[in-house]
This record gives sequence, structure tokens and C-alpha cells, in this order.
Amino acid sequence: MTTAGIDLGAKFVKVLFLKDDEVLARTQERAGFEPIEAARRAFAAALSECGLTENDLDAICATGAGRQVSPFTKDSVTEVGAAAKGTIYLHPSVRTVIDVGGEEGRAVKCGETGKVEDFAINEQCAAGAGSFTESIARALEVPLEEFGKLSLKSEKSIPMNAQCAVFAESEVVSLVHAKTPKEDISRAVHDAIASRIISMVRRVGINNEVALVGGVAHNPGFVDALERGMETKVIVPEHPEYVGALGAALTARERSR
Amino acid sequence: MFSKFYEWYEKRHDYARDWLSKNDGEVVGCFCSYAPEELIYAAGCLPMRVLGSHEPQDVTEPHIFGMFCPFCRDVLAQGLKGRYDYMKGIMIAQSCIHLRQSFTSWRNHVPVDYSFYLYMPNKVQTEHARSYYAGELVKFRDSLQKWRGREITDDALRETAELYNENRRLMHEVYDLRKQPNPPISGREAMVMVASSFFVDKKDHNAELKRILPELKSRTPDRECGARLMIVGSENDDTEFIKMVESVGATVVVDDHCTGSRYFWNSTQFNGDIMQDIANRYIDRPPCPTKDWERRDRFPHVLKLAQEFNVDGVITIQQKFCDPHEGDMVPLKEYLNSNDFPTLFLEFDVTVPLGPMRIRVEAFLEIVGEEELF
Amino acid sequence: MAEEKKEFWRWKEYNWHDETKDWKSAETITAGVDVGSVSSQAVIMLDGELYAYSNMRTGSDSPDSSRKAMDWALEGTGLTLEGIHFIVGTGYGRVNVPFANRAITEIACHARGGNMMYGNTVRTILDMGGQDCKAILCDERGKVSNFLMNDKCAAGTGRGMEVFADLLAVPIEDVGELSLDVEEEPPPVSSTCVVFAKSEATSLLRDGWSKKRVLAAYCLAMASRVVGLLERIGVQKDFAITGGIAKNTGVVTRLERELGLKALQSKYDTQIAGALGAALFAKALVEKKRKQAV
Amino acid sequence: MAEYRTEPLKCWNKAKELRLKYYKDYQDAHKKGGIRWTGGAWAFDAIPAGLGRDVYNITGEPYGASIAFDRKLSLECMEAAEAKGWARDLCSYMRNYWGSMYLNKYAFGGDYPKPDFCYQDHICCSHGKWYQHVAEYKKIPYFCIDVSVGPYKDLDENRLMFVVNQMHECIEWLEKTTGRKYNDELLCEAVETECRSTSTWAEICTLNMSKPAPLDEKTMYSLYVHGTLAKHSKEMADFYEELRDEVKDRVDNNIVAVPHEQCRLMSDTQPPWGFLKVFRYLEKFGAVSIGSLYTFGLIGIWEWKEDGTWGPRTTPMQKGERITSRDQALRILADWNLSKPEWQHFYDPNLKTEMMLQIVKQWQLDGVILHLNRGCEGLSCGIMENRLGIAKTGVPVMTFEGNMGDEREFDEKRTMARIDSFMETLGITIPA
Repeated sequence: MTTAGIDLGAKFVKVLFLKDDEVLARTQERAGFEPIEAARRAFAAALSECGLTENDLDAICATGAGRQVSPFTKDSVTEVGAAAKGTIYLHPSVRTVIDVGGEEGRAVKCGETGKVEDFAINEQCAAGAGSFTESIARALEVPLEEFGKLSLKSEKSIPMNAQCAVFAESEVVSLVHAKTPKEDISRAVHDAIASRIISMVRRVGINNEVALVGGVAHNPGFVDALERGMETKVIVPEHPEYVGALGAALTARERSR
Repeated sequence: MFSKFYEWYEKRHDYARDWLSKNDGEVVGCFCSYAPEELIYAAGCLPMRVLGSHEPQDVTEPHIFGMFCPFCRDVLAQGLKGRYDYMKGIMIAQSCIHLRQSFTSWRNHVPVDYSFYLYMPNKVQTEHARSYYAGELVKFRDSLQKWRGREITDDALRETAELYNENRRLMHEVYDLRKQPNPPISGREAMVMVASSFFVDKKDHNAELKRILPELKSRTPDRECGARLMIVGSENDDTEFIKMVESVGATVVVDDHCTGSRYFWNSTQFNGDIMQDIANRYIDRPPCPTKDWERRDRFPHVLKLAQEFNVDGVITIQQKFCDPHEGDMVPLKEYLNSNDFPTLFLEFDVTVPLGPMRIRVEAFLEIVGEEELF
Repeated sequence: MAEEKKEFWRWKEYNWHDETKDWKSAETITAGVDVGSVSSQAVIMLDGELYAYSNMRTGSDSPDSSRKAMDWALEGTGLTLEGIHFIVGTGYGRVNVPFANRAITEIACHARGGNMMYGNTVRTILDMGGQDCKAILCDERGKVSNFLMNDKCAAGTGRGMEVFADLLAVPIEDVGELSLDVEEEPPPVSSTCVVFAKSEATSLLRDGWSKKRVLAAYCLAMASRVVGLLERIGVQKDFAITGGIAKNTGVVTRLERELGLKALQSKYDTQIAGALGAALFAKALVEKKRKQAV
Repeated sequence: MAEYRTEPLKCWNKAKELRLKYYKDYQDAHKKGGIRWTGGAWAFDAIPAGLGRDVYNITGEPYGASIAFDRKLSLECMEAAEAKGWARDLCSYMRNYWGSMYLNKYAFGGDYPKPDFCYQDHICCSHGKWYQHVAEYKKIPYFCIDVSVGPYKDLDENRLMFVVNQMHECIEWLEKTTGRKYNDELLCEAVETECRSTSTWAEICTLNMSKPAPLDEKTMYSLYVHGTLAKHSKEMADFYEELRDEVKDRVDNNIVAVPHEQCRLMSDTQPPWGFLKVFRYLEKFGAVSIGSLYTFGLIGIWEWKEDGTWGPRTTPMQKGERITSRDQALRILADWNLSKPEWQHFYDPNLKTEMMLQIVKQWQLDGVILHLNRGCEGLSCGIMENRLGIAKTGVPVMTFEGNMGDEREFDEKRTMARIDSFMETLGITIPA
């Protein structure tokens, strides 16, 4: 059986095709203001990547904030459900899934089959993790990709407290004025974001094993801060940003059985 | 000169552990300055108020909802992280809703042998509060006696109340020196002195106060006084903040905080029934806003301090989300301003970002300061 | 991933000097440098009159930013740093201006600068800066009598506006005008939080709102937050706005409407208010110093 | 899928009329030479009733909620309070109330009617300050009774008498303040009526144990409110009896709230009043919120029965007692109110968790939704511990953040998205 998962996220649309246990295609497009168009493009790209036509797909399922407007299917699964399902498929021993995107963070406690037992989503004023690192990287005049790695060079913990991303930026400015090395600032920023995410994860409990999915998982500084803060190893699946789409493809397969 | 107080303040856990090794008693955590410490002390225990750690933390989210104040969160975090693992007992004298959360969550999740919720009245302005509170204190005494397996005699209570009164009198003496044109003691030193009295055996604290007082009286300050400031508001043991304020041309000369003057301002009057005497002392003390209704008795008290200590301006601070103080801030500002005291309002968190605070303080000093710029 | 993105939030940097004036004939040359969180300005005055200034983005190193701003203001004048008698630093990086003789808060400087820019009848100054927003009351000399800053939330700051311009791919200088080009005022975006307003704007656009309408909603939300601050301090006439956002007609127009009060206009650039005030204080201080020396 | 019969309540219009009459009566009180007082919904309102039959009150919380329904007025009120310098995170009922006072706008038309005095009880830090400010602003007298004597299970003579003594003191104060002679008979009558109305409300809530449920929480919000307005009033008590009979009738005839009931939930704390459509959204899933400890236990007075169940508290009259003296009336009134379920968690969240779990069991629920209400520190006190306690027993629980009276703090889209996830967790899909 071949199924497709489409993740219509706030920033990117991701498409994944799954045949048995083989991923046939992975594509993504910037969502912009016309996510449906972006989804069509990503979907077409996925078809051409594996040389299939839409008729070859047995079922399609959507997830993400825009899941209800997906042009290809009415079937959908929430981000919470998809993240859990996708992660458990890849790493069956995981019980806590942390999913961090640009503006929202989620923690999911799940059972063996990927069934969601409890979940938490960050409340207001929680300073969107993705957006936050972007703006700080800009304030420090460091490319985003390097900003994460930079923090691994620091050994020093500087507490930051601002709840708000913009005020945190002023704290960073104060650190800059105090001639704090960039790597220490980078670590302070990652620690601050990780601390907020960990706060939320603690609501559902840190149950081994723990996985981090979503685009932020590519940031080694954040992963490091998360591991230090929770005092536990964090599994990052290959292609962490596609785990939601994978979960949707798996849901499609389950439902059409 | 204040090194002992700093040491106690910074190494409070070491002090407590050391105390435990030398005494046949337990450490009892107190959750509010209304805790009637005399009873705990007379039971052979060391009362120790849980004050701020000023460390960011991520462990209280499952227990306390985000709109509750950072101080109550900071308190609970220390318990959850095991910072007070030597503390066998905890108690709260009923205070604000936020601190009750810390207490009940601590009781639920941090192992203790003994806990007591004392139903201290909120309406201290009714005469009925006196006998009621004395009655509740009897229950607390009974409960402590049962836990410790020893009697708390009236004589022991009287002796303790005298020891506490002495501590209050000595700290008053230090505060009096702050009325001088250039006080021999900084606001930061005063804060550390009072804060440490929350953890240290009053006998030790009194001895140290007696040791430094003569020296202090003849101390020549090595700094200019600058603007004389008063600081008023919710729980505050943020010495870093005071340090910053005193580094930009000002001296904090008096305060109205539960972690400051409010803690020791009045003393126990002995009228025969020691339990009633102790109860009265807490009913009559300068009130927390939580207990300051229907009249606002705190305001004239604050004004009197501002006048007696001849302050140039008042910084009103408040822990973020602290409802009792938020309910007082607007009328307090009006009241002080109408009595010609300028005010600056600041909001506190577990750690205070010094950069943004500094500009507010400096701008305030430019307002209250002399007019050299014009 | 590192695709080339146009930076819509970037506003134009510039310098200027008055070619009709000659610094050589001036008795007192003073300067003010305002190193803000987002922008830095340097102002040079000859005997209390504006002579030259620069306005640029603050970099990640504030002493460096202050030097660059100063050099740029001096550019083409023939004047050198050594020729300036007294320099006051202000703004976030005020203590990091290596060549300044004194640091004074931007609150005092905006009041003093506003006093010159808008005349001595001005009593309320709203400084809408990069990361905070200040409502200042002052007397006829430009001395601050009271002030308020936003505490809990950064809604209503220039930083928020930059983030927004970038998201909508609208050059920041055009935001105000475009936001006024709507037939009917939309409801304000419910979330003025910079982080959440972004996701709200995205979903509004996806719901088919025009960019102009989204901008209008955001400017309105921003204006209402700031009006709250002004109402708390109690606006007194005359009223003026300084800082970068003063140039955003979309916010200013709505703010004036909600307040029921017109803001004063000035021939000076609203962004130099802080540096201008600093330069004026520098003049007062150097004169006082000379008197004492006599 | 089963489809049940549903129809509107017959007494719906009466409920509405009663509510409007209450606000109108207050407004017009002075025209008839009557007395107007203001205070909290938890105030012992049976006590001022002893001043005469022409005493009218307005309770601040339902009044603040009424303002919240009118989103435009609410925003004006919030802004008016903020302009005075009050913090945005203070009680949102209080800010709505103060705003209405500052703007001199009564939510039901006309000017804000100036009360003759403030009178209430102190349940949370905000309540003490709320009417202190009203009294100062309007220059009127203020009396407040402290009830912070601990949970009901630990009530003893010393604690009860602290409250009763203040009540006696209050009566003297009322006489002095109003210049009227106090009538003990009216007090006794009011206390009896209050016991009757609050026990009857609990009885109505127990009828919702019926599966499918005859009432949903959104409807209950419009009905429990009568108790928050004037729990001592005969009109309200009679209305509750009429309502009880109708709900019984609905149970007998299988008339239900949600036609496709397939999931039973409860919520807690006050809802975001401007967004009751959250409950309509739940209905799409065939999910019915059968109530909450809040709707059940803020006005309803309950007790643990001998068989371990939880039910309406037996009134003194049901026990054959008659209330005949001032002291007796005050003792009963204090004791009765101190047993209020929504009061217990102020001392210990575990007491609330225990009651909530009992509701889950007795009312046969599938899950719990907790509103993390930024507008009320009192009822949010310990709510995260409640969440933990409920989750620990394996009962699914979700939270969403909002504010009962300040719509700026509620994010509709994100809340609905959260409900989607929760329903998915429960395995509930929208019926075709």
C-alpha cells in the first residue's frame, strides 16, 4: 500500500510518500501566504520524484495548522497525533515526543502504539522558539546556521529571564554591551528557550526515551541545551522535520485498512 | 563589617546543616513573614523562611499556573530541586493565595515529616481576630508538641519572645543609623542583615548585631549618600538590584517589605497570657496588603517612615502578578505623590534584568536629583 | 536553505550637515550620541544650534556603533572628535560610548531634545523606540517630571514593526502609508504579541485579507497599546512623538484618533531627539564647568 | 448513531426575566426608598436582608461577567481601568466592574447606580481590595467578613465563631450605617431560603448524572447565575424548584442537551464568557460538558453521603429544624457557606481533585477540560495540581489558557486546535 502524508505547517508544507516501510519521496515548499499552492507544488514534486501519479496513492492524510484546507484529502490528523505516530514508528521505545516549530512547541506523552496519553502546548508569551533564535542571530550578526553551533563552544551559563522574545532581545543587547562573548550569549539564548520548552515538557512528564522532532531539531545548540536541562539523552530522528508528514502517511495507511 | 551576614545569606544551607548537627531539633520552613516563629523556636526548632534563590528554573510549570507570581514559583522550585532536603517540617501562616500554592505543592511533592497550615486571619482589623488567632496558635502549639514529643512551656515561649524582641530592638537600632545624612550602612547591607535573620538562630544573630553596632556607629561611610531612597512593596530579597541602585548615585535608607522592616517593626507586649501576647504581636504588625482592609493602615505607616528617614523618593516594587500589591499600587502612588514623595514603579521577576531596570532608576534619580543639567 | 532574502525591515541610514554654518566660529561645540537597541544617532551642535547628525543601525558592538555614528556625523565637516568640547552619551549603550564625557538616560534626553524640537510648550513626549516605549511628562525647560515605560509586553515597539514588515515583505518606510489605504478600519489583531501576531497575520492573509488590511489591523493594535500607556500617565498638552515609529503615519494617525489629540510636528528628524537632548545637556554641562573654572 | 430528542427549556424565558428584573430592581431601588448595596457573589447576602424587604444588591462577579458578554463595553471598561494605572493581570471581573464605575455606565443602560454601601466576604486577595477601592472611590462605607478559617472538614467552634462573631459585628454596623432597625425574622427567613435554593441547585446538577444529559454546561451557566445574584431570595429559590421539576421531566422523557451525545466531559473554572462557542464546538463532536465543580459547587451546597456518594446537602429544614433566632441563623449561615465545594481548594488542591474525581465517577465522564483562567487567581489556585491529580488516575485531561472577562487573552483558533487534539486523543471524531 502506498500512502501520502501532507504537513501544512506555518512556515513550510511537507509531503512524504510511504510504501510499506519505504519512504518514496520527501519534498517541501515554503508555505507563504498561499499554502494550498505550495502544497500542490510540493505534492507534484513528490510525484515526479518517485515517478508516480496521484492514482497510485491508496490514501492521503493531512496534518498541520492548515490540514483542513488541504486540497487533496478530507482526512486529517492533528499535529499532536501525527508527531506521536511518526516518532513511535521510527523509534518505538520513545515515550515523550517534543515537537518544536517556529511559533509553537508541543510535548506529547505516548504509549507503545503511538497512542497519545497526554499532551501540552505552550501558552501565550512563551516566546516562539524558532522566531526567537532567528531574531537573536540577526541582532548578533551571526548566520542562523552558525548560531546554533556557536553555543557548543561555551561552557558558561548566563541566566536570562525575559519571558517575551523581544524583551529577551534587550537582555541580549545588554549582554552584548557587557562584552559577553558571542558563544556565551548563544548558549544563554538556547538555554532560555530550552528551559521554556522543558517547563512545558514537565507537564506531561519526562518519560524515557525522549525524542525531538520538527525543524528546530537541526539546531545542535538547542538539542544540547535540552539534554543538559532535562539531564537525559534526546533522540533526533533522521529528517526530523518530516516526522509529522510521516505520521500523517501512517494514519492514512491505518485508516484505509 | 557585614561579612558574617553576607556569609549567612549566601550559605544559608550550610548554616542550617551546621545548626542541625549541633542541636537536638529540626529545621522548620516558614512560608510567610507572618509565621509565629516564637512557637517553633520554643519547640527547640530552627524556623527558616524560604526566600528567593534568584535562579531561573523550569520545574514548577506542572504545579503552578503561569499567572502566579515568580516568588511563589522560586520558592517551590527550591523544594522540588531538593535544596532544602534537610528540612523536616514546613508551615505556613495563611498569607496570599500565591504562596499557599507553593506550600500545598511542597507538601504534595517534597518529602517532609511535618506540615502545618495555620489559619492566620486575614481581617486583622476586627477585634475578634485576637481571640480567634490565639485559639489557632494553641492548635499549632499542640501540633508542634506532638511532633517533637516535648512540651512548649509558657516560660519557654516568654523567653523566646524576649529573644525575638531583642533581635527586633537591635535591628531597629541599626535602622536608626540610616536616618543620618550619610548613613553608615548601605541598603544592600541592611537587606542582607534582615534577610539573614530569617534563617539564623536569633541568639547568633543577636550576638553578631551586638558585635557590629558600636563599630557601625563610628563607621565613616566610604561613599556619597546621593539621593535617599525608600523601597516599598512585595517580597524582595534581591540584593543585586539594590547593589545596582546604589551604584548609580543613590542610597536606600529605609524599606517597607515583609523581608525588611515589616518583619521586625513591632514587638511582643507582655500582658500575662503569653499565647495571646504573641497573637497580638502578629495582628498588630505593619500589615501586608492582603490583610490591610477595610482601612488602609499601611499607607500612613509608609508615609511616616518616608518622613522620618527623610527620603527623596520612593521606589515601589512588586513581584509580577502579585495581586495584593497590585491592588495597593495605584492608591499608594497617589497617596505618596500627594504628600510630595515622587515614586517609581518597577516589576520584579526571579531575576531582574539589570539593564532595563537601570535606565528606569537612573531616569528617576534625574527627576529627584539636583538640577545640575538645567 | 540559506536563500537570499530581501530585508524589508531595513530602513535607510543617512547623515547630514548644515553647510551654511562654520564650526570654526563657534564658541561651544557639543555632541550627543544615542546608542539605542536598534538605531544609533550622533548629533553635533554649534552654540546650541543643530549642525550635523547621522542616523544608522546599531551593530552588535556598541562602542563600535557609537564611533561609526560619530564619524559619519563628522564626515565632510572638517571637524574632528578632538574639536568637540563635551560629549554626552545616551541610549541603551550610553555607558559604552568610549569618547563621551558623561552618560545621561534617554528619558531625560528625549524630554530635553523634544523641548527644542517642538518648542517649550510640549508637556508630553512619547518616545517609540526599538524595544521599548516611553511616555514622558516634562516642564517648560524639558525637565522630566514623570515617565512610564512598557513593562510586561513589547507590543508597540519598533522591533515589532520590523518583524511585521519583514513578514509581509513590505519596506518598513511604506508600512504607514499602505496601512492607511483601506476603505474601512478592520478590527485590531487580537494578539499584539510580536511572536503571536506573526502567526495571526499569516492566518489572516491565508483567509484572504489584503496586506494593507493586515497592516491596518496591526498598526491599530499597536496604537491602542501605546494609548494605554499614555492614558496611564495622563497626557498633557502639548503632545509630541519622537523615535522611529513617529515616522509611521499608520500608527501615528490612529494613535491621534484614539487619543483625540494631534501630535506636534517638527522640522527636525524625530529619530534624533535623544542625541539632540544629549548634545544640549553637553552644552549646559560644559558651560557650568567653565564657570566653575573661572 | 443514536439521535436523542432535544428541545429548549420551558423556563428559559423566566430565567432571563428574573435576571433582568434583578438588575432593574437594583437600579430603581432608590425610587422606592430602598437600599442598594454591592459586594461579592459569595457575600452572606442573607444578612442585609434583615434590613427590610426593599434591600437590593448587585454582586460584582456576575456583573463583571455580564460586561464580558458585551465585548465592546468590556474593552472600554478594561481600558478605563488600565488608564487609572491598574495592572492588566488583576481580576478581570473587578476591572470590568471598576471600568463601568469609572465610565459611569451601567451594563443594563443608564448611569452606574451608586451603592449605599459595600458589603462582602473576603475569599481571595482581590476581593479585599475590590470593594475597598469602590468604597473609597464612591465615598461609601464598607464592611467585609473574613472567612479564611480553613477547610470545612476541619471546622471547629473557634473557627466557626470567628465568622459568626464578625456577622454579629456586621449587623451592628448595618444598623449604624443605614439607620434602620434590624429585623431578625427576615434574617431567619432569608437563611432558610438560602439553604433551600443552594441545595436545590445541587439537586438539579445531580439530575445531570442521567445519560444522555438533560442539560449542558452552556445552559447551566445561564441558570446557576441566579444563585450568584441573590441566593437568599425567595424568587430565586422558587425558580430553582421549578427548574428542578422541569429537568426531572426531561430525564423522564429522555429530552437531552446534545442530540448525538457520545462523550461526556466536565470543565473547570469560569469559562471565557465572550467565547461560550467553545461549548458549541464540543457539541460538533457529540461531546457534552455536563458541568464542572465550578457550576456545581460555587452556588450548590453539597455533602458526602453515607454511601460514599456526593449529593445535595440536607437542609436544616429537611432535618426538621426551624430557624428562630439571630444567633442560630448566623451559625447555620456560616456553617452552610463554609461547606461550599468551591471554597475548599483555597486551602488544599487535593480536596478539589477528590471532588472532581468523584464527579468523573458519578457522572460517568470520559475526560476533563481545565480552563487556565488568567482572570481569576482564586479559582485557578491549585489548578495545575488538580490537573496532575486527575491525570494520575488515568482520566484524560486537557488545559487551555484564557480569561473569563478579558477577551484579549483568549486565542480562539489555538483553543479550537487544542480541542481537536484532545478529541483525537479520546478517539472521538465528528459524527457524519
